[in-house]
Formats: sequence, structure tokens, C-alpha cells
Amino acid sequence: MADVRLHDVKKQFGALSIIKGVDLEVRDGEFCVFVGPSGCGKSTLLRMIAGLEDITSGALSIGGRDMTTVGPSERGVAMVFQSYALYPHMTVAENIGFGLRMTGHSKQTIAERTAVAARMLQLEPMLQRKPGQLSGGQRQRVAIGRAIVRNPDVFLFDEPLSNLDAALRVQMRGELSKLHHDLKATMIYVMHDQVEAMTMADKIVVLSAGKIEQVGTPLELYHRPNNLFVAGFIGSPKMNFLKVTAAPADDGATNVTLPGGVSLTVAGGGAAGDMTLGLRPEHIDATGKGDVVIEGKVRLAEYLGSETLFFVTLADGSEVAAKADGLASAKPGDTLRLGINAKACHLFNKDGIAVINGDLSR
Amino acid sequence: MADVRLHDVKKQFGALSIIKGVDLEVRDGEFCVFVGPSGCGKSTLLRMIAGLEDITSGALSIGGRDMTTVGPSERGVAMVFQSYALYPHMTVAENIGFGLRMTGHSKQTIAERTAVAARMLQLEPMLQRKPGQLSGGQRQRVAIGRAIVRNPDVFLFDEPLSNLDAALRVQMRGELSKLHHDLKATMIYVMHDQVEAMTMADKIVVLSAGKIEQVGTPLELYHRPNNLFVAGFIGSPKMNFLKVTAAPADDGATNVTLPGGVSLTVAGGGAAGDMTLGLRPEHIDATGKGDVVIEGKVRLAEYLGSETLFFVTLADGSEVAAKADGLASAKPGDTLRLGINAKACHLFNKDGIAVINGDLSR
Amino acid sequence: MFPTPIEKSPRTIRIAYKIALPIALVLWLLPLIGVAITSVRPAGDLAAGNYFGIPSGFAGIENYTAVFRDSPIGLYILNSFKVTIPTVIGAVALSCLTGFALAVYKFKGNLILFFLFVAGNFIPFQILMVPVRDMTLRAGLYDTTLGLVLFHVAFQTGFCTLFMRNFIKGLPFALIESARVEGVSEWRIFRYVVLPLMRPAIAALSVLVFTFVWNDYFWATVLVQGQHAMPVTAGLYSLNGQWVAAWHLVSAGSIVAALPPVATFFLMQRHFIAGLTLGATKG
Amino acid sequence: MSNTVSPSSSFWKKNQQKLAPWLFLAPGILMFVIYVLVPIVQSIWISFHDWDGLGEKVWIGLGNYVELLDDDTFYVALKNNLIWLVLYLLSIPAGLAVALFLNQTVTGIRLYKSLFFFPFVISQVVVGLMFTWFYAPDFGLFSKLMEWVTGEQIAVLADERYVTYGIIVAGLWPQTAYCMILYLTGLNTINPEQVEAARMDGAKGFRLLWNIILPQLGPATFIAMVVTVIGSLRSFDLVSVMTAGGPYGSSQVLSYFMYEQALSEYGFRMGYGAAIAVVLFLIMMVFISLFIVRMLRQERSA
Amino acid sequence: GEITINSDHSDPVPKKAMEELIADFQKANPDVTVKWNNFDHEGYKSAIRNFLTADAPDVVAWYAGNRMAPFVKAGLFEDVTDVWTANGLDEQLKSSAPSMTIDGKKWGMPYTYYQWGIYYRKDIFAEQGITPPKTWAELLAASEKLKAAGVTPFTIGTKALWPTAGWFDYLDLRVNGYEFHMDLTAGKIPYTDPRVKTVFEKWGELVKADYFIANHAAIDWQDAVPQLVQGKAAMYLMGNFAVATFKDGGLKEEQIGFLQFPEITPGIPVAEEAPTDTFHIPSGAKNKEDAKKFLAYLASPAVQAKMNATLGQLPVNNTTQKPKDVFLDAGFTILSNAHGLAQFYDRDAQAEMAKAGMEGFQEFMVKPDNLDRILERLEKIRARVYK
Ligand SMILES: Nc1ncnc2c1ncn2[C@@H]1O[C@H](COP(=O)(O)OP(=O)(O)OP(=O)(O)O)[C@@H](O)[C@H]1O
Ligand SMILES: Nc1ncnc2c1ncn2[C@@H]1O[C@H](COP(=O)(O)OP(=O)(O)OP(=O)(O)O)[C@@H](O)[C@H]1O
Ligand SMILES: [Mg+2]
Ligand SMILES: [Mg+2]
Repeated sequence: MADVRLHDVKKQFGALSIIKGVDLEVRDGEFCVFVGPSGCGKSTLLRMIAGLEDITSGALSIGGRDMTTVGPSERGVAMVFQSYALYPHMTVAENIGFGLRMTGHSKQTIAERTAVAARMLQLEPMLQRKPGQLSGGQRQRVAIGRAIVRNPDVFLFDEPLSNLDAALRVQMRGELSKLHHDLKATMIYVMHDQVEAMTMADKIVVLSAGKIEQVGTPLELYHRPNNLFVAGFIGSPKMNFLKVTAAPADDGATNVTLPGGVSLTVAGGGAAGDMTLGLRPEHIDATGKGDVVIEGKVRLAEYLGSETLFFVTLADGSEVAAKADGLASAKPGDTLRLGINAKACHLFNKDGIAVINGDLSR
Repeated sequence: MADVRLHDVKKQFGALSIIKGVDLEVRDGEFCVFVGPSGCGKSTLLRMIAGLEDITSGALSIGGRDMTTVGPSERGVAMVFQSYALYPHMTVAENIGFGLRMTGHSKQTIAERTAVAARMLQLEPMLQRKPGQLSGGQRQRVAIGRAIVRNPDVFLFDEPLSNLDAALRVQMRGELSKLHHDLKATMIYVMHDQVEAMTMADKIVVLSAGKIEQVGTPLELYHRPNNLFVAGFIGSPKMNFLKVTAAPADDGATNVTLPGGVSLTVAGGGAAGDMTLGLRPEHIDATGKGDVVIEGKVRLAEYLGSETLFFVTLADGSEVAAKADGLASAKPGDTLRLGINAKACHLFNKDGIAVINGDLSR
Repeated sequence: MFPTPIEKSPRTIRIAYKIALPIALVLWLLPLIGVAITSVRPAGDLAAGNYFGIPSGFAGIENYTAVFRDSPIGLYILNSFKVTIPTVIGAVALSCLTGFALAVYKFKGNLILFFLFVAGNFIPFQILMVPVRDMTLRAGLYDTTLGLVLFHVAFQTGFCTLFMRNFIKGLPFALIESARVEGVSEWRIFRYVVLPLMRPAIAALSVLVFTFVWNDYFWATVLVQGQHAMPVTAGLYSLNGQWVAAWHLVSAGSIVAALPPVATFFLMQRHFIAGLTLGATKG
Repeated sequence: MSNTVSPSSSFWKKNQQKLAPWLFLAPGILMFVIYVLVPIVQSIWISFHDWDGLGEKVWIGLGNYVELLDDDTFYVALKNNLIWLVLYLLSIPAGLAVALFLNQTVTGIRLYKSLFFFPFVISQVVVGLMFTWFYAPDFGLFSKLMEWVTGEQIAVLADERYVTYGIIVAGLWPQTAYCMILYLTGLNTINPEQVEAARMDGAKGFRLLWNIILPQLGPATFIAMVVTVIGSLRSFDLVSVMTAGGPYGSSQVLSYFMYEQALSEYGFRMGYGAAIAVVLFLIMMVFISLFIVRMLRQERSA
Repeated sequence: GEITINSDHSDPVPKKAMEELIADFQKANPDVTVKWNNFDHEGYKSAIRNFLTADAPDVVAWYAGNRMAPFVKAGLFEDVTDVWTANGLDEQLKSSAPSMTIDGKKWGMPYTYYQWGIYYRKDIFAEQGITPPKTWAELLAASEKLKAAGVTPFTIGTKALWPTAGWFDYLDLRVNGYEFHMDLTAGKIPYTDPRVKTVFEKWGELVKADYFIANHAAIDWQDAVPQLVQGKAAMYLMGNFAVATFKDGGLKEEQIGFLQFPEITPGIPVAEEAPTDTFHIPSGAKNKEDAKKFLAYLASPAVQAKMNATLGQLPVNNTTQKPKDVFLDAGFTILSNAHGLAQFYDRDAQAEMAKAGMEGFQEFMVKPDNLDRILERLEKIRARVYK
């Protein structure tokens, strides 16, 4: 059992409060991703779990044991750093074996475990090379190898993919998923890019300004964001936000008046007055099919081959993005009829809290 | 008229041949993008057009005048660098006016042209700031402003967006497109990222190892790649490639036998023997609709919210990616029926040359 | 000790560290502190054998005025400035030019020239002594501050070039290319684009050259003999001969001679260290 | 400079890029050639002559070198230079130790670092005088300390057994400060993630230093080595100020020996001095070459 | 006209003497203006080579004997025999004439010298009941007595090397005589000669008995003075200029005694050290006429009297009045009766030899057992220098 539990964990740097009370449980074997804007405290939180930063207050337990004040090398965690932090003067084999050597393992154990890790990561041909002679992807594998040999209960990753180019990232993403599958270890991963997070995580923790905004599976966050922050943060292109007014309707439903006066009925109640309507680009139909239709002028069309993005200016000047099929042929300047699916609408109140979460998958 | 013509242009660094004979015509007012893998010579080619690198052999003309040996300042080109290369010690206004000042223009001219450029780029409020006080996007606008004031016939850009974060890139992409539209100048743009290239270019030049692989509009390249390289390079996720055997069929069509023995008839002839079948992920229907159906096991599913990517292992062990709707619910391990649209199939011969280009848009 | 940041160590170690720091400093600077104390000792202390006890009184003012009144140290210091300041200007100016040329242009012999400058910088200057002295004599510059300045400028140019070249190499080359595309002439690129950006390097180098030249002793003895052009380092040594057994005066003189570079160092500390590391570690 | 050339001259325009570097280099090269390159050649030339600086030079071929090989002082100087070279290198570990000691972030540490760096800023003449005072028999701080500890005085600068070491200690003082700064900046460039990774790997204290920190201070060590070696071979000021080579020539080093032979009251043997300088030059060239080779490698890989 | 004088009168007393001299000369010769460049004492020794060859002044200060030989041989000094003969100086400056003569010509003008001898603490001698020694044996006896009383017999500071030469010169003059000494310094006698060794044996009797203060190699001659002042040492072999320093240090005139260096080999004519300071006219001088006027003026009895009164040294001109100072008076007597005058080892011997020789003396004073090695080394150098 290597679950990680944080109980009201706080961190202060001097007078500055960076982590403002985090409660979290990462279950054994789970792949948990921290996302959030730059500076929100993801790395700090991870480093507190690793033991590289003291915990100002609160408690941390790993596998049921209290680890709040235990040293980093004794927590049974391994960390892969953003820069990989490979020792440039050691060969790959030495890099991988260094931790074992420092903790007094026999030469034979080191050699065996290094060999296993190298096989698993396909590093065998380059065991005698120095990190400087490796490509970015290979370096990352060495960094992971260094973590693996220590048989940790928990793996921590601090954005180790952000240095790689797009193609390599996709590849490494796959490898990491596979590794997680093979090792069945708990993994906590810090990420900048929410798209990547969606592809990999069992559980996503959205952080903002030192606080947890929402915890859930990728699709939960995508389809049922708790608030405007999460709704805007998850998904690309961003969710469209429209200023609307809402009024209760029959059957506990809500009537929503869109810019331009078109009105729409959304299932679910509790919304009234000035609200924000959230609608993902792929739920706006560029062929005009939908519960209601609004019109707008195409400002910009991006033909990506597999799909086309239309940025459409509505009558009141607000703009929405709509995702269409790669063969859609509208051009900038054309008038487009956009069909809106009422089931896909989210409504947020003035404080940004989701009142109604439309969800097609329900 | 400011078309740019390259005739058998070559570049050698010492004994190393970097550009191996490029013939290209960029028409007046066109937005042309160079893409290709890192190190293929995109920047070198651009710099040769700018006059920053000597042309080893071949000829270059701009607006009909031979410019092969003319100095960079007399080619009537302006260049925006990847790093923007703003002079950090000058204000925005000075940065924009510097080139004019150094080439002996009157104070008045400089002031006028700077004002025009600043208005066009919405830089007016920050003319007295230094580059260090600007955001990434603003910096880029200054760099463009510096190019604009010189009234160049040709604008050259060397990946000026690659330093920006994703959101800003999307915004700057839009601004650049607008600028191109307003100025109607010839623009040549080097890019790393093919998705971005698709969204902006009138014409894309795909380079590989110092040679042009294909020139065409974005959708031409997407739908009718000349060869395996272009097919694999353009589009994300990558086009799926399957080893198949082909045999001529009736009506000049071709019979293709897929792995697993399923057979498919594709319009167009000239293909026989061992071939590679290319099929884009969005043309594989995960709900099993299509001209033929193959089965496979889901190895990995990436639920991106707006869409879902399935990586499916076929009976013969080869893998294909299929793009499905965000609500698709298959899980790793599930068996999936994949429908293949015969019209969307591409066939490449042993040398990687496209023999048949299926194209839905036809 | 290093690898563990002290903030993360136990309290006792933290306190011990804070106590150890000033003690270590005093031990480290013991000769200097001794000299400083001696420089304010009344002459009587020395005669009475009180060489390193508590001074019996504060005679700083007497001693330092004595130094300035009874010896030409004021003149020596003036000479030092006359040598140092033009040298700093000259060497920095020349090396801005050479550094720019070596950093920006690709031409045959670039690296060779560069290494020549570097090697020149590390040469034992003794090998230059006889010919340079001879040449200075023949040029009528012997015993003048100008003679010293010219030599220092030439010799320091080696080091400064190494420094400037590496600094300019570190500037984005696109700035220069961008200016070229804009039609700016090479001189103006240097003047208007590169030179303004070299300000930090110029500051760092100036401080560095200032201390190097101020502290030079060898060339001061080789190229200058008379009082009228003698810089303070050499002057101090000859005063040492005059002040035998007057250690309070020697000490005061030493402190006076050390003061300008120390003051420069303190004022320009950041530049100085940047200079040392840039000049050295990049090399 | 180039702005004096009319911008309309098309020759200039065409060849600006080719000519510009040479125009920029001209003044620097001129000075450098006049004051450095030519004198080196002249020195070598003079070393083949007998010349007192007054009369005519007399060609004596390798005479000076032959004499040098038979000169006891030369061997003393050479031996002392070797001692300097070896012991001076101590400033490297010493500098590292001080740097490690000071590499913390407590309030006022910047001031401490500056104060520790002080000795390097002070002229070697002043350092020499300070240490002469420090060592002075009867009243010097060091003598008093020694007397207190051992009950006996040691006149360091008057004893041929200790004199060279005494001067070297004086030299180590500023040199250690120099190495300290180099290491402090070297330590600054170490990726903190690497140290953290090592800590997660369970490395602590000396093992962390030895296995992780030191190997990465390679560049700083190299520079420290270069400046120290060159500094030790140049050791002129301190010898001149503290002992003038005495007692009876036992603290002689090549650089001072050369000066004494060529320019001092008792010397004016320019040719002989030049020969000594050439020998010193050759020794130093070994180190300069090593330095350049390394730089070349860096340039190539850059 | 104008004459330029370069000299090394940088210490306060000589500086004052020079200032007076120049002022008086200008008063006596209103048509001549004097430009005086004063140099640092040590730096002057190499500076003179430069300005003599490059930009010669009209008058330069220097030293007699072998010290001026290189400049004379290089043709850098002007022959001033005419000044001597015109003013009858051959007679008046007789005692210094030999040291100013090379190839039968006079090359400069001496204006001051001073005696060397042993200065001692009268009060300590009285306390210990010692009478000033006249012979080597008496000196040894006195030393033994002092040593036993806890007083080091001799103080000395050899860091600057030359004080050792005083000892060597006197020992050699007393052991082997003036002629031998002059031949030795002129390079005519090998240092391995047994007679030279005898000198060191005598010296060794003092060194090995620890009759010199410890650590003398670390200090300058002035630093050795406090030992005498504080009564830790009783005797100091020095030039007369040291008396001022003794007095500065706090000794009263009646505490200081002066004695002639004792006899060693009986019957050898007694010779003395008397370093002579001189002025010369460079051959490149522009205004030789007025420069000669200056030299003639310098040689006159009244001028030498006044100047030496300031300097506290002895005038060379023998028609000058006797000085009133007790020590100078004693010196005057000794020098007047001397069989010969030596200039000092570093002026009589060639520079390179002098340097090596004095280093050897210093080494001997620290490590007397190295004598043979030292002498061999000196001989090697002698053979080379005087080839
Ligand atoms: N040692 C420190 N002292 C003071 N503030 C710190 C320290 N370390 C981090 N911070 C601050 O804490 C905040 C959170 O930093 P952290 O590195 O955890 O952000 P992050 O979410 O990882 O951002 P990024 O995505 O940019 O890596 C930042 O505002 C940062 O400036
Ligand atoms: N000055 C040069 N000397 C030698 N080789 C060079 C030089 N400049 C570029 N090259 C080589 O030419 C090739 C093409 O370089 P170029 O910069 O044009 O690539 P690129 O397509 O712009 O790549 P990227 O997308 O990484 O910017 C590379 O292999 C590079 O190493
Ligand atoms: Mg982070
Ligand atoms: Mg590029």
C-alpha cells in the first residue's frame, strides 16, 4: 500500500503563503496529475511530498506511515526532475546505480538492478555513454531508470516532458503510461499542459494560487467543471463563455437568453439573473443543427485538415470558437449558422461557481 | 511585383551540403511557410533569401531582379527573428525607427512611418517603453513594426512564435494573418510545427534534408501528399501506415488486402505488390461504419474531452490510431470495430511515392 | 557546509555557523587587521614593544598626516591615478573594438588571433621587460606615466579582448544580423547596437583593469624611476626603505595605498565579481 | 574608423564585411604587436647576446644559456619555482573550502564574501609588507605566536629553510581568495535539482561533495588551476618586496632572478636576463598551450 | 645658462644639504639657473643608466672608484682633469684623487666621505669594566665578557647585504692589508686563496661564538639599531651616518664611543673604509661650461665645509676646517693617518661580483660551515666576471 495522503498541508516561504491548505488522497497505484497555471504551487507541493521542502504545517503520510518530517531519501519516493538532473560526469550506468551505491548496496545488486531497469527502458546499448551524448528522450529514460532501480512506492515527476519537442512528447507520454501500467506504482505528475494531463491521468488535481480547485478524473473535469476556472483551464480550444441572463422555467429547467435574444431551455435549475454560459467549441455545430441556432460572421477559419476551427463573431460582438469537420468549407466573411446543443451547456453564477453542468455523456 | 524565385539554390558549409538544390517560386503577396524537421535547412534557406548567408550556387531573384550577390540591406526584404532581436537599450519607437535613422532618413519621415506602424500594430501606448517592459506578444509586434516601417517587398519570419506559450501563439497567429491580409506583402515564414503552418499558409513548402519534398496549399498537402514523408509529417496524430498488398481490379481500381486478410477496393490504378496504405486517424470510424471493417484491441485510449484517441492493435500486431468523438466510451482491452472509408485511403509504393491519393474532398 | 543549506540544518548548527563566520573572518584578515591597528598606533607603542596589544592611544590622525606630510605618497597616489585611469579607458576602448571584431566576424585567422591575445595575456611579462624598457627609453617615455599607460594598455588588451569577445559572443547574434538587414553599416552596428549593450561588460572590465593596473608593481619598477611618475605601489616600497622600523607609518602607507582598489571593489562589487567570472570561467 | 569612409563608395559597400574586422582590429593589434609580440622576439634575440644596456650587443650564441646551466642561483630559482608551483596549488582546495563555508544564504553573507575576497584586491606589495610585518622577528604577530607556542622564535624571512614557504604563504592568502570567488560562482551554476536528486538518492555530506559537487566544479577548478599556475610562475612582487631573493639568494625565483640580472643595481646583464626570461617563457608556454587546447575544444564544440 | 642636476639626495638630511648647496651656488653665479631632479636612492642606481644614455643632464651624482668605471669606459662621463688642474685640486683633494682617476684622467668631483669603525656603548663597557679593544685578542676577550653578561657583542642587520661587506673589508684590510684587498676586489686574486680563507677564519671566530645578534638576515641596518639602544648589544660596525640614527633612537652622545677597527696581523699598515660621494659631468651634457663651474664651486673648501656640516660627514678638501663633531673629528684623524682608503666592497668590486660576494658573506654569517662552498662559488663568479 503506497497511498499518499495530505492533510491540510501548508507551505510558507517567509511571510509568503504558497500552499494554502491542501487535503488530498492519492490512492495506491494511481496516476495523479497536478495541473494549474504557472506559479500556482504545483512544484512546491510535489517537492513537499518528496521531502525537498519542509512542510510548514499539516501532515503527510505515505503508505500509512507519517512522513511529515522524514528525510527525502527515506520516504520510499523517487523523483524525476524537470531538467532530469542527470549527473553529467557519470555514465548512464553510474547515474542509474548512484542511489543504490549511496545507500550501501552491494556491487552485484547494483549491477543486477541497473540491468533490469536498462532492459525495461531499452537503455542497454547506451549504458556507457555520458548524458551529454544522449537525446532528450533517452535522457528522460535515464532519469526514470534512476528512479526505478530504487523500487520506490511512489514516483514523482516534475514536468519532465516540457523540454521535449512535440513528437517526442507524444512518444514519451506513451512510454510513461506503459511504465505506469507495468510497475503499478503510485505516480504523481506535475504538468503545465492540460491536454497532456487528460491523456495520462487517472486523477487530475487542478491547482490555482496554492489551493485545490477541483479533483477528479479527466472526463469529470472536462464535462463537469466545478467552476469557471476549471472550465476555462481544461480543454483546448478553450470553452466559450457567453454573458447570458437566466430565468427559472418549468420542470425545474432554466430559460437562458443568449446574446442576440435567442432563448434556450436548459435542464436543471437554481440559476437566475446574469450568468455565464459555457459551451465547448465541439458542441457548437457549424452546420446549424442544434436546439437553437445563432448566427455569426466567420472572422477566421483555421483548416487543420482533420478538423476546421471557426472563430465566429456574433451579433453583439462577442466571439465564439466552433470546431467543425476537416472538410468544412466556410471562409472568413461568410455567415455561419451555429447550432447549440442545450444538453451541453454549462451555467456559472457571478462567483464563477457552476450551477448547471450540461453533460452529453450523462 | 515582389515574387521570390529560387533557381537550383545550393548551400554548402565547408564540405557539408546543407541545401541541395531548391527550386521555388513564391508569388507576390503570398504567405508561404517552410516546414520540415529540425535541421532540415529551413532557417538556412530563409537566411539565404535575406542575404545573411551567401548562396553557394544557383540564383535568387526578388521582384524580377537578380539578388544572388546583393547585400542584405539592398534586397528590399525585412526579417523578423525567432528571438525578435529587439535592441534592448532602445525604446519601442527607437527600435522601430532605427533602420531608417541609420540609412539617413529625415527625422520627420521616421516619425511619420513609426506612427503609422505603431497604429497598425496597436503599439501606440508603449512607444516609450523598452523591450524589457513588454510582454512576449508585444515584443513580437515591435519586431514586426521594425520590419514594416521599411516598406519591404518581402517579409521573412524565422519561427517568431516558438517562444510564446500556447494561448499567446493562437492569438499572434491571428494577428499575423490579419497583417498579411492588410499589407498584401509577400511573406515567407519558417515553422517547426506543421499544425500551425496549416492554419496560416497560402502555400506550404515541406523540406527534408535540404530538399523540397512537396509544395502546395495546406489542404493539398493534407489530402494529397506526394510521398510517405509528407504524409507522415503533415497531420497530427500522424497518418496510420499499414503494410498491404495491392492488385489491379476492374475499372482501373485497385484491390488492397489489409493485414488480417480483409480486402478493400480503392479507386485509381497503378498499384501492385507490397505497398503502404496510409489512412488518417479521423478517417477510421470507431463505431464500425465504413466500406470495410477491421477489428482490433484498444491498447490505449486518450480521452481528451472534445475527442478520444484510440490506439488499436490489429490482429497482425500493427497499430493504428483512430480519432473518435469525445463521448466514445471504449476502454483499453475492449475490442473495437474500425470502419475504413475506401475513399480516404492513400497508397504508397516501395519508394514511398504516393500512387493513389484517396481524397474525400474531391 | 554547502550541500545542505543552512536554513535546513538544526538550530544549533545554524547558530554555530553564525558565530563561526565572524571568527573565521577575523582570522582570515588577521594580517590586515594587524596592519590597520598598527597604522593608528602611537609611535611610542612601537618603541615600548607594544606591537600587537591594545594601542595605548589613537594616533591615526597623526600617523596618516605624517604619511602625507613627510612623504610624497600623495604624489604617488596621484601618479597611480594618472596611470590607471587612462589605461582603463584605453584598454577597454581597444578591446571593445577587437572583441567586437573577433566575436562578430568570421574570417580566416579569427581563432588564431584570438588565441594570440589570450596567450599574450598569460605570458610571463618578464620576457617583455628588457625590450619594452628599451623601447620606452628610446621613445622618450621612460619615467613618464604615459610610458606606463601605453604598455599597460597594450598588455591588458589581451585579457580585455578575451573578456569582451566572450561577452559579445553571448549577445544574441540576431541583433547584429537584424541591423544588417536593416542596412546599418558595420561601424554603426558597433556604435549603436553593440556598444550600448556592452555597458555591463565595460563596467566590469573597468573595475577589473583598475585593480590590476593599480596594483601593478613590476612595470612600475621597470619603467619608472623618479618620484614624479612613480605610482603608489612602487612608491610604497621605496618609502618602506625610508621608514625602517617605523611600522606605524609603513602600515598607514599600506592602508592608504590599498584604499583605492578596495573602495572600487566595494563600490562596484557586483561588476567586479561578474568580471572575474566572466573573464575567467568563460575562457 | 569606417564612418570616415564615404558610404556611397561601392567598393566599401561590397567589401565592408570583409574589411570591417581588420579595421576594428587594427589599433588593438598594433599595440599588441608593438608591446607584446615584437618584444618577445626581441627578448629571444637579446638572449643570444652579451649586453649591458650601454654598449654594443655582442653575439655569443647560446653562451647565456650555457652559463645559466652552470649557475647555482638558476637551480635555486628553478627549485623554488617548483615549490611555488606545487604549494601554490594548495590555494585551490583552500579556496574551495572557504567557498563551501561561505556558500550559504544567511543575512550579511554577501558582505562576508566581499570581506573574504579582500586580500585579492590589495596590491601584492601591500600584502608583502603586511606579511613582512607579520613575520618580523621579535615583534611580528607570527613570531609572537610561534614564541608562545614553541617557546622559540623563527625568523621566517631570514632562514633559508623557511623563507620560500613564508613568501608562498603570503601569496596563498590572496590566491585563496581568488579561487574562493571562482568556486563561489562555480557553485552558483550547479543545478540545484541535481543536488536535490542526489539527496533523494541518499548522498550526504562529504559523499555528496565528492560524487556530485566536485565533478561539476570542473570548469572552475580548471580556471583556478590556470590562474594559480600562472600566478605562481609570475611570483615577482612578493619576492621583491619581502626578501629581494634573500637571504643569500635562497628565496630566489626565476622572475626575480631575471629582473635582478637585467635591471638591478648589481646587474645590467640584459642578455643573461633575457635568457632567463626565455626559459620562464618556455615553461609557461606549456601551461598556456594546455589552456589554449582546452579553449579550442570548447570553441569547436560550441 | 641653465644646468640640470640629477641626484639621489632623497633622504631628508642630504636633501637639505643639496638645497643649500644649490641656493648658494646660484647666489654666487647669478647667471646660472639650476634645475634639480631628485631621485629615490635605490631607484637612482638604475635610473642613471637610462638618463646617461637617453637624455643626459649636465651634472649627475655618483660614486668614486670602480663604481664609475663602467660609465667612464662606455664614454658616458666627461673628462674633468682641467677643472682639477685649474683649481689646484690635485693637492687639495689628494686623498680621493686615486679613486677618481682612470687612465690618468680625472672623471668627477668628490665632495664628501665618512669613516667607518666600531661604535660602542661606553656605559656598558664601563659597567663590564672593558676598555676599548685595540687588538683582535682584546676584541675577543671583550666579546666574551659581554656575552657572559648577557649582552650580544655585535648588532648588525644584513637583509640589505652591504653591512656584511663592512666586516669583510675591515677583516681583510687588517688581516691581509690594503694592497691585497684592492687586488682582491679588482679580481686579481682568487677567492680560494688561503689568505682569503684566513679572513673568514677570523670572522668565524665571532660568528661561531654567536657574537652577532640572531636573525640579522631578516632586518635592515636601522632595525638593528634598537638592539644597541636597548643595551641588548654593545657594538656596531658601521659608517658614521649611523650616529644620527643612534641619537634618534634615544642614545646620548656620551653613551656612544667610537673605536678604530682593531689590529689583527701585527705590522700591517692600517687602511680604512671611506666611501666617497661624487658629482660628474655626463659626456652628453648640454651646458658643460656651467657644469664645470658647478664642480669647481663644489670643490672649494668653504662649500665643502658647509655642506659636510649639514651632512654630518667629512669634507674631502683637506684645506677645509676640521669639523667640531667628536665622531667626525675622530674619523678625520683616522682617515688622515690611513695608509690607504677603500671605497667599500660594493664600490671597489664589480657590481656582479659585489652582489655575489655579499650574498656569500651573508650566508657565511648564517652558516659558517658552508665556507668552502661559498668560496668556490665566489671564485667561479670571479673567474667569469673578470675574464
Ligand atoms: N524558495 C522560495 N522562496 C520564495 N518563494 C518561492 C520559493 N519557491 C517557490 N516560490 C514561489 O512559490 C510559488 C509557487 O512556485 P512553484 O514552483 O511551486 O510553481 P509551479 O506551479 O511549479 O509553477 P511552474 O508551472 O511555473 O513550474 C511561486 O510564486 C514562486 O515564486
Ligand atoms: N554555420 C554553419 N556551419 C555548419 N553547419 C551549419 C551552419 N549553420 C547551420 N548548419 C547546419 O545546417 C543544417 C540546417 O540548419 P538550419 O538552421 O537551417 O535548420 P532548421 O531547419 O532551421 O532547423 P530548426 O528547425 O532546428 O531551426 C543543420 O544540420 C545545421 O547543423
Ligand atoms: Mg514548477
Ligand atoms: Mg531554424
